[in-house]
Amino acid sequence: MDYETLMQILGSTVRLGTPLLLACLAGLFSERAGIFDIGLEGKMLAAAMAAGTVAAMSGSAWVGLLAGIGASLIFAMLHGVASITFRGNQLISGVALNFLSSGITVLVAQALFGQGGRTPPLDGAARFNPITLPFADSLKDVPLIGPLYYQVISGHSILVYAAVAFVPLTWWILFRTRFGLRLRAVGENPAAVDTAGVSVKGLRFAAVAITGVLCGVAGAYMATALQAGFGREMTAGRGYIALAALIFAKWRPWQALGATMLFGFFQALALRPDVVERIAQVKVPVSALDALPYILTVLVLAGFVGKAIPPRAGGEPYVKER
Amino acid sequence: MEATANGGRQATAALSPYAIELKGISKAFGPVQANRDINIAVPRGTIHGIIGENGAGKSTLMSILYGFYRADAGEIFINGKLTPIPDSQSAIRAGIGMVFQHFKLVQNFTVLENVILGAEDGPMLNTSLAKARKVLADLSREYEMDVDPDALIEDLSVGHQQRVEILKALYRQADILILDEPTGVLTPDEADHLFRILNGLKEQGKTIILITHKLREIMEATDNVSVMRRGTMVDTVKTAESSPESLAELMVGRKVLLEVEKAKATPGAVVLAVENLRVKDEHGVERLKGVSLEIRAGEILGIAGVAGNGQSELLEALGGIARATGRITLNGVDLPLVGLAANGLTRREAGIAHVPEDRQHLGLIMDFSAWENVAFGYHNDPKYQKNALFMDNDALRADTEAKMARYDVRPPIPTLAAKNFSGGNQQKIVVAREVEQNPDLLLIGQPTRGVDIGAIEFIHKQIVALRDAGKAILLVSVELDEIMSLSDRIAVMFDGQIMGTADPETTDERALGLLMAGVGGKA
Amino acid sequence: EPAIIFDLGGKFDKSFNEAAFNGAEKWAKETGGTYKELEMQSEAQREQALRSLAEEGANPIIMTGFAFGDVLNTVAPDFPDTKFGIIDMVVEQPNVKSVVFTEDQGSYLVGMMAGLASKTNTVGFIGGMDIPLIRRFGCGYAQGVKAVKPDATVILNMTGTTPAAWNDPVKGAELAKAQKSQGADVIYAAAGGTGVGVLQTAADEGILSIGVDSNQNYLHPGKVLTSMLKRVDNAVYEAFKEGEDLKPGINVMDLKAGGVDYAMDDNNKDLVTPEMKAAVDAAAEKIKSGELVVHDYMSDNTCPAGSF
Amino acid sequence: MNKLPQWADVVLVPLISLLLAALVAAIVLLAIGQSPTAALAIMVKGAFGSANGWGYTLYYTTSFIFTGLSVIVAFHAGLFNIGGEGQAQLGGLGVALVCLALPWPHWTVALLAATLGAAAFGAAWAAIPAYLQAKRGSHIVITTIMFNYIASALIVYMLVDVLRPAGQMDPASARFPAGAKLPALSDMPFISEFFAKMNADGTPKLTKAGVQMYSNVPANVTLFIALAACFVVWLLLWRTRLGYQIRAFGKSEAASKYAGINPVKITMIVMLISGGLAGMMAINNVMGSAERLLQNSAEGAGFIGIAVALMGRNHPLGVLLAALLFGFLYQGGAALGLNTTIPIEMRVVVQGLVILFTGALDQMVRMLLVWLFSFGRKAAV
Ligand SMILES: Nc1ncnc2c1ncn2[C@@H]1O[C@H](COP(=O)(O)OP(=O)(O)OP(=O)(O)O)[C@@H](O)[C@H]1O
Ligand SMILES: Nc1ncnc2c1ncn2[C@@H]1O[C@H](COP(=O)(O)OP(=O)(O)OP(=O)(O)O)[C@@H](O)[C@H]1O
Ligand SMILES: [Mg+2]
Ligand SMILES: [Mg+2]
Repeated sequence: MDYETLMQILGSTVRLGTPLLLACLAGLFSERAGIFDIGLEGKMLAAAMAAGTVAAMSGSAWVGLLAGIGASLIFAMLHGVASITFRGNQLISGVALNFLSSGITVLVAQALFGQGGRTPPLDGAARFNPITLPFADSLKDVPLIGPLYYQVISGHSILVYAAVAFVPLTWWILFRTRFGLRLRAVGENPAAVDTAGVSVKGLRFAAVAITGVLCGVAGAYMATALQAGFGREMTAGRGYIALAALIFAKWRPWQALGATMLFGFFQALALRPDVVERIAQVKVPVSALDALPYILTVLVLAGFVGKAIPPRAGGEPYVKER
Repeated sequence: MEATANGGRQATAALSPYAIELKGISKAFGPVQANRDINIAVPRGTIHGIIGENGAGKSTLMSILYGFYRADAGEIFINGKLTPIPDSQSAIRAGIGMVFQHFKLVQNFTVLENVILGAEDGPMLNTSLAKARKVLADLSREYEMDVDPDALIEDLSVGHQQRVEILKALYRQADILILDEPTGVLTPDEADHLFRILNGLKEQGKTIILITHKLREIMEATDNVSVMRRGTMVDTVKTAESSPESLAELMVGRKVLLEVEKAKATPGAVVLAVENLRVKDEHGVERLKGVSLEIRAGEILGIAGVAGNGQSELLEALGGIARATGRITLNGVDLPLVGLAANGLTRREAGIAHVPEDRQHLGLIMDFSAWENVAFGYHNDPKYQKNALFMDNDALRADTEAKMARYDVRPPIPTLAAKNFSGGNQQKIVVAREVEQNPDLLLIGQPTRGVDIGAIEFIHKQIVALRDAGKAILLVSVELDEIMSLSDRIAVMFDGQIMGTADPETTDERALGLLMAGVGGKA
Repeated sequence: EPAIIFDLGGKFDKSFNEAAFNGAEKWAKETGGTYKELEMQSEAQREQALRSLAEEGANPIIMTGFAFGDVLNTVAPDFPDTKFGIIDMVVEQPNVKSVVFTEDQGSYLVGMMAGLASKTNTVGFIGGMDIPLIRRFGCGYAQGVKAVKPDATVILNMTGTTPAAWNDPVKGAELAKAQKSQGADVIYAAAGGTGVGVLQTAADEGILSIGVDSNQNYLHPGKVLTSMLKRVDNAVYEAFKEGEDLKPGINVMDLKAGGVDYAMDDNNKDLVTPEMKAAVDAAAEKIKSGELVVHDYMSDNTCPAGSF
Repeated sequence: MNKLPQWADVVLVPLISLLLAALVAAIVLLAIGQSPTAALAIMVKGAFGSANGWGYTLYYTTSFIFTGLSVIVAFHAGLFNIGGEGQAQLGGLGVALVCLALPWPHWTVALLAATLGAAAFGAAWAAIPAYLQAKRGSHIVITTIMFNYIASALIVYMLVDVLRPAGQMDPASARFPAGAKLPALSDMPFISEFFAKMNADGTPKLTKAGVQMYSNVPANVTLFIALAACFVVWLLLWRTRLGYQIRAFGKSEAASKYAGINPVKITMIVMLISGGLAGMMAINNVMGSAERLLQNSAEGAGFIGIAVALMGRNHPLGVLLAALLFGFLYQGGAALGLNTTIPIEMRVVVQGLVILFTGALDQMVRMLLVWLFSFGRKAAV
């Protein structure tokens, strides 16, 4: 693979890895607080629909972003009510909300626009357009660094840069703040938090809400930056890949960046079977590339690539009285 | 803020001689009335003991005081002032600290992080941590409780974990400290250290509530003692004016027969021989460090020891639950210790019955009906099979009815789910299942935990009868009285090893206590 | 009452299915009639959709896309009194009309235009699902490019191997970016809904694109060079008009019959110079007269002008 | 917390959950400007209003029985198998390989072989997550989700690169030989009368040759296999030693260890049965209806199995009823898509709501009932 192609693929990696990263960080907050969330997919989808719809109607990507966050928050709170307030099964709640989202997004978009569950194409200010960083154009032809800066680092929408900035922010919140300490504690031993005089439900709801916000950004990115509008099932399993990345990253923020970019790289490669074929010298079925992130995750789960120990109280509703 | 809170407390201090008064506290968990109209007053600056049988409602009462549970009815007065305690935050604010029976620590946090959790000084951690480090150093020095502030909880011994819990309470400037069965997990030495600490705290004017089952500790450490029975408060007396006998009587509601009536044992051939048995837990830590013992036919071997010194692992290894190395022979035949062949089923087939320590967790499927539980572990037994494919549920139900009648299980309804029987009756179901199997060797752990006196006598009789029928019995219990009165021979375990053996006729609790603490005996 | 079934891309794919939808709408508007419609959600539904419509008495039933071929073969005999029409596929049943287009010819024309408009001497093609039918588009296009610029590079990419390839704008966008980085400055998208992403990206990146099936020039005015028209709308319109008397048999819609063409309108008039137009029109005449024969990929599964 | 009487827990809780789901669905319909009652009427008519509708309703029911049973068998062992979809797809591959292998002499032989193939492939696909759960503690929910995706990639590969006949454009296998054609309900003696085509005047419709015509419905003999499977699963769980061990293991892993129940063995066996049942669904859709292997042949039935199992309270009889309910929802939903502007996705919404209310908010429903019951009690006092 020549350098230029590599840079091009890395550029794609960043674009495709961003929704995974946002969703992965979203999941990180929830799961660190002891609430398993396989509903990342549904939240992203709902956010994508809301963002696409509102951006189309208002003409502003920012308003769309807010709407996306709002929609995702509603789903997050439903998950919270089911799994925190009513101590329901978190996995089942997640599965249910994914279905609900998958159906209701199409219903709403169809009712509003009548375009087969799609929102109208967005352009101009209704989209988050690529930003060219300073000197990108002038440095473009500098060997090595030029293409890297121009193709991989510059030229993404603001949400991409925001997503990357969320990584250190997440780390800082988790490991350097009071909130982070309590959040991690509630995922490990809620009784310790409870007896320390802190509300378990409050913490968990806060975590779930953050998950909602981040999934909202992820979904809005899908509809208003990566693509120009919402289409049915447009998240296409990214929520599950993000979940896989979360496990791969062992619930840690920096590792989450690495894992999501790795999976983004696989997705970028899957777009370029020609390149893969040139490198591998054999015809690699595209489906093999598509399946790679999932296979990798299974290997991680199996402990072949290091053991992933989830937060100890994860998935269990906190019950004081039987 | 803390300063004013303290000031407030001091101001009211003059008004009431009582640090705590509970009036009319009631609490039900579903059908179980754990506390019923409880009244208690604890004078400031004293150590107040609370005793009662398992399930009497002690922990529940204290959890209510600490805001962990909410009472269904009743009032709490702190220093004479009506103080509603809807949550632990309120309790902490009222100056109450609690060390739970089951510690509430985050295992993969450091000591320091556990100490500040919920009592941070601001939204940023580093300031809180720096301050806590200093305060902790002072506290450790003052009370001789050295712990490494940067150690992870999961790397600490239970004794140290308990210190962290006490430090947590002190860090929150608790004036009232509740300890729920703090010595159950400690060696006598560690327990002595704890009592020195508690006395130091008392001298500083703090009030301490101590829940324990050990009458000796009550007599030695407390000023007053309250006795609970079946969810009610029976009485509160001055320790100096009471005796262990009178307390025991209050606890169970009638005179207690501490002796079991049994004839002298006539041991026969060796039934069980264990050589150099070793067991590692899932973290790779050796919990059983080379145990060797023998039990003969017609003999009860009692294993004494502080909980957590390898007794559970010994039972599990013998019962086929835990993997082990070494050698176990039953009636001269080697039993498999590892691999698929080592399991509860093959052990039962070999003639070992097992009443586990924790009946709800291991011995029963709580959602299964009684008759399904009677087949538990014996589901392959030919007498419960209709043919090669199907189980004979009718035979099983009939068998259950018979067992229930013989063991006076109440209510005698085979289709009732196990969870709907009281603790004592659950235990009777397990004992009936295992004893009626007429095994060569009976492993029995904590046979009377949470069981009322009547049932205790019945279960003890069954054990002795089995012995008299020429079977071997391995008894594990944390109740020294039970060990002393049932066993024909006593082995004491400490730190995964047998420290020594004793004859119940000639030994006393003091000698056993030394062995249990790892002092003397074989090293 | 006639009925139409749209394939997986959905009737608003701005391309193939939308062309069919427009044809149906045109018929409805002109005659004031009503029609039933269905959109496919999954492969496995095709048979139920066909049968349901036939059971309900719809006649004729038109379906867009080769993927219906197999089920139509089994369903058509069960409803001898119902007429069926299928686009892009030949189904030999007494009550089925098959409509196929000579996409190679139309693609040849837009390929010429791409060759003439390219400044980098490199042009791209992004197909949807990798099947002979789409290779036919790509091959015709490559021949057209080479006809005007024999030394030009034609990059041929496919989106995928399953019907999902018809509706994957993200992948379309990434492929377009990749082709641009390889130097392409005109990209022809023959990929249904995926093409929307291709055209969007081309517009974002400041290069030209070529639409397909419907006239897609309006999507990004001044940035879409032209569109290869495949008059699916006419085919549907005609079929609806014939109604229950739909004539069974094979109907080849070629350049001569107006089945394929390229699009000129206000949106692209500044992009296409009169010389370009003249050259393309001349070639079109030659094709119609048979003087110029465009190689059809599907005739022998090879392409003289490029490799996939 | 007060306890509910058993009958309320078994009957009332799912019913109320269902009602709540229906209520929310109605609100959704109102919100998008549609009439819930009209929609319901169309669904009922579409699913039960004609022989053809019944043909599809029962066809879906058959599939859902298999996937629902698959979920409950695993549930009883405390395992949440979300991999039914992938296992059903693999089952389809098994069916296709078997059916295409030989020119089968008679459908009964083909059915037997294909059933084995379907079960074996479905079981094999469940075996890997099962092994990883049992031996390495990998969470089965996540691994089975991953295996769903891997399955669909594998099927695409098989269809595109291996099974697709030369010259065919769509990714699908060749048609199965005639000998592998299962009789549809409309081909069976007695039952077929129900599916006879009628003229508008009520007389039977005849072909030109004067032969009576029948609707060709997808519901087929597999329905009877599904019914038998319900009974067999019931026997297995509540009458056999293995079932006893499965349920004990599911209730308490620690206790079953005490009883000598091998967790690895039970996990493996249960997941093999569960995967096998999910795989067997393929004889209904792939062999019985499509008669060739298509992409995404399971059409989400694997996921519906979760809803069916929750709705059916983990009991085979409940599964049967819930599968019929979902069969109605699915065929009714298709009718909605055909006759109204309500998108077919409505049925996914309902599916999500049913899972939400019966599976995750059951506690809420129970609390609601306890509250209602407390009124009755007070009134009685
Ligand atoms: N969280 C709970 N949910 C339901 N029932 C409970 C709960 N906690 C305690 N109980 C029940 O309440 C009763 C009193 O229990 P509690 O733990 O207060 O007893 P205790 O006196 O502390 O006993 P022990 O000496 O065994 O610690 C018991 O019957 C117990 O089963
Ligand atoms: N989870 C439960 N569900 C229903 N009934 C229960 C439950 N737990 C206990 N009970 C019932 O409540 C009553 C009291 O139970 P509890 O365990 O407190 O008995 P107990 O007084 O400690 O008796 P024992 O001395 O035999 O242990 C019993 O009759 C039992 O049947
Ligand atoms: Mg207690
Ligand atoms: Mg009890």
